[in-house]
Amino acid sequence: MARTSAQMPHLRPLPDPPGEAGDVAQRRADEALIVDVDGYEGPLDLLLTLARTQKVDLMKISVLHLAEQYLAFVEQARKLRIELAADYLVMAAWLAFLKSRLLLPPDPEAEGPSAEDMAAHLAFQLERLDAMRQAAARLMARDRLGISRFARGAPEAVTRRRRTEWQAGLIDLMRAYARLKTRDEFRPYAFDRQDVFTMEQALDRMRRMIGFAGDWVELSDFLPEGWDGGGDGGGARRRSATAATFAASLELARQGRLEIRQSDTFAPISFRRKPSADQ
Amino acid sequence: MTDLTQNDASDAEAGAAGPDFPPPPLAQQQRMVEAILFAAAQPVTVRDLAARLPAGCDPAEALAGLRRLYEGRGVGIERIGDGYAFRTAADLSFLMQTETVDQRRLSRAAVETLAIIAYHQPVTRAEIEEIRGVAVSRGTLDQLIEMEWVRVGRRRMTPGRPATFVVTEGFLDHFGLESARDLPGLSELRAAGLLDSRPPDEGMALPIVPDTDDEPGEGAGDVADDLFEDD
Amino acid sequence: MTDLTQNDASDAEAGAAGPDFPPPPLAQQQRMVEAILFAAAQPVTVRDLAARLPAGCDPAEALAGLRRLYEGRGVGIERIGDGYAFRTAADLSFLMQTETVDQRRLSRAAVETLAIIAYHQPVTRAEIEEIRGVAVSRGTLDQLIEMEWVRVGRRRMTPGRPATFVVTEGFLDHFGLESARDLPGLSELRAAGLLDSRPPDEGMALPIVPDTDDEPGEGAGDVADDLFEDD
Repeated sequence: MARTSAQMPHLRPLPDPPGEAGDVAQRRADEALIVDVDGYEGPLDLLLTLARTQKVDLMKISVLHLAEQYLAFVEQARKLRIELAADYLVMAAWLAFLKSRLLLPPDPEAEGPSAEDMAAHLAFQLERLDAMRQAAARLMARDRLGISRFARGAPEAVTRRRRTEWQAGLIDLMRAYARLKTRDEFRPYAFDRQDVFTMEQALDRMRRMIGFAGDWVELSDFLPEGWDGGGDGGGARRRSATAATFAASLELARQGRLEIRQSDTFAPISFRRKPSADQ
Repeated sequence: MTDLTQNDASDAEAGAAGPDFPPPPLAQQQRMVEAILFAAAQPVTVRDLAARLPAGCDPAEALAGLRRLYEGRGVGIERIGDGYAFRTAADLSFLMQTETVDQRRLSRAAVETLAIIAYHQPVTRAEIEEIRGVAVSRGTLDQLIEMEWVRVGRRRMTPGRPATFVVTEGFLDHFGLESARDLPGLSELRAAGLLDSRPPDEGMALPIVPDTDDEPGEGAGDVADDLFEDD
Repeated sequence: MTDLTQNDASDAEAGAAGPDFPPPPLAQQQRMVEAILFAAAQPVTVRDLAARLPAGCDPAEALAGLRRLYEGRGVGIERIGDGYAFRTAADLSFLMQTETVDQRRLSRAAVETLAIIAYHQPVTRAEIEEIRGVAVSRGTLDQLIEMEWVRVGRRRMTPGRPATFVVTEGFLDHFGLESARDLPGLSELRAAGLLDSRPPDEGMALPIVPDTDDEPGEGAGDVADDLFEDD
């Protein structure tokens, strides 16, 4: 340690207040503090108040003396049978520890921050809290809106006008017209239900496809795109297409145009063109 | 101006302190009236001003001077009932509006009706219904008229003298057509692949049923009321 | 003055019509900015102004001229964060008793917390607690958030990714600050090292116990619930 404690203001004890009168005043002040304990925002706030009684710049505070003041405060409170909140007692323990470390010669074996560092940090915290208090007071003393300065009392709201722009292109128009004019070309009872694959559709599809199926082809390969369970098809569409295709295959088998094979219960069903159907 | 302000500030304090002091100069009284009118939620009467200004002020004169000061500016002082208030200059009212554009798609009924009118104009309502196979709701036609894509043409010289509908210049403009004759024919539509083999979604029912898929129109209702008889 | 107005009025219409017309003259642009700022209770940014003025206008220049015009008057244009707003002159506050808004009384904890957030922003809850030496109750932060003086900033990129708190434009407006850099005494505090974030070393931190003296907040609870874990 290059510096002695005397060089560090926060470690230097303050001279005792001169004379008896000072003592009495001090004791009164301490008692007033204790009775008012509910008015403090925690131990740091109390420490700040105690520090101010040292009547020095916070930069030059004696932390050792402050620790003693605080411990005296707690002792006094105990005498007056005032119950202090836990955090005040925790702080007392911490300060008692700090005080002992400040008074004892530093232990070279000890780990963690030195007593001087702890004291310096406490002094810094007190100074910072004090600075923030002053900043808060200055802030609240500014020309505040609604107190010193005023906004427009009758603001004129911006009205929002809605304009609708219709989206329709020539192509929509022509499609609509084409749809209307070609309606009669379609089968009258075809109804477009999104997730139903009709037996007619399946028959139509199989009639076209079976011509190429000289070899065994599984039922699932006959399912049209979008109905084979991939993409948005989903289970319902796949089931509908499977049922329709199977029903259509029975019809084609009945007509003697198709052979159906299933190796086992629940095994895949395969179809092929009936060889004789070629002739 | 800066000098004035400094003088004014001290005068204001003097004025507020009591009637023993001379009233603040007129410029300062104007500042006061300006601030009071600005912050007030309601129009302020001269009487209110007198009650709030320091003793000895002449609010009517300060107000008159202030009104002149704001003449021709972006805001002005208007008399509203017994009171006065700041208001935006009337010619700038367009700044107090913001326009939001909603993009909306036409209903299927509207597109179909529009297409029929475009291809068959002049066309009567009955003819539209015959082609569509469903009744044309008044709302659909009203909407198209309101959009200024369709207008009422001449009456047909047939029994009942029904009104006909034709497309407008605005329609041609929107769809980039020089005339309605430029609309492609059916064979061209087929060649362009527009006649997909998908069967129509809607009921094939031939009997005319009320068209419910578009909401009743507003606004142009007067025109339509005048033109169409309900069944 | 009268001549000017007449010219301006026609220019305004031309300017509003579309970008093909030359922008209105500066005097007219000033009128427009004046009207927009006067009408608004909240600060308006130059960007907002540009969006509302006709194409080709220079709102920044119009604004600068207008600010000079209002210097020393009963109302003035204040810069608040990115925006500008008319506010009454502070020296006339004595006239404004009727307008004075009943301010919700802030607890000492709330005022201190607000100051700490303003001077140390962005600041985490743990840092606020370190500075005050007591736990920050949820009610205190909730109240400041509800008053729209404080908002949640970015998360700190440290273990636990704690949320930070910053002050809002509403805070600047309320306290008459152009930006958080204009906080009183900021540079002195910084020079004194009192705004450095000095995380205490292991064993140096003062004990912080939960603060029980302010009641749990309501209203902005959702924000806080979302951000903070209770111990």
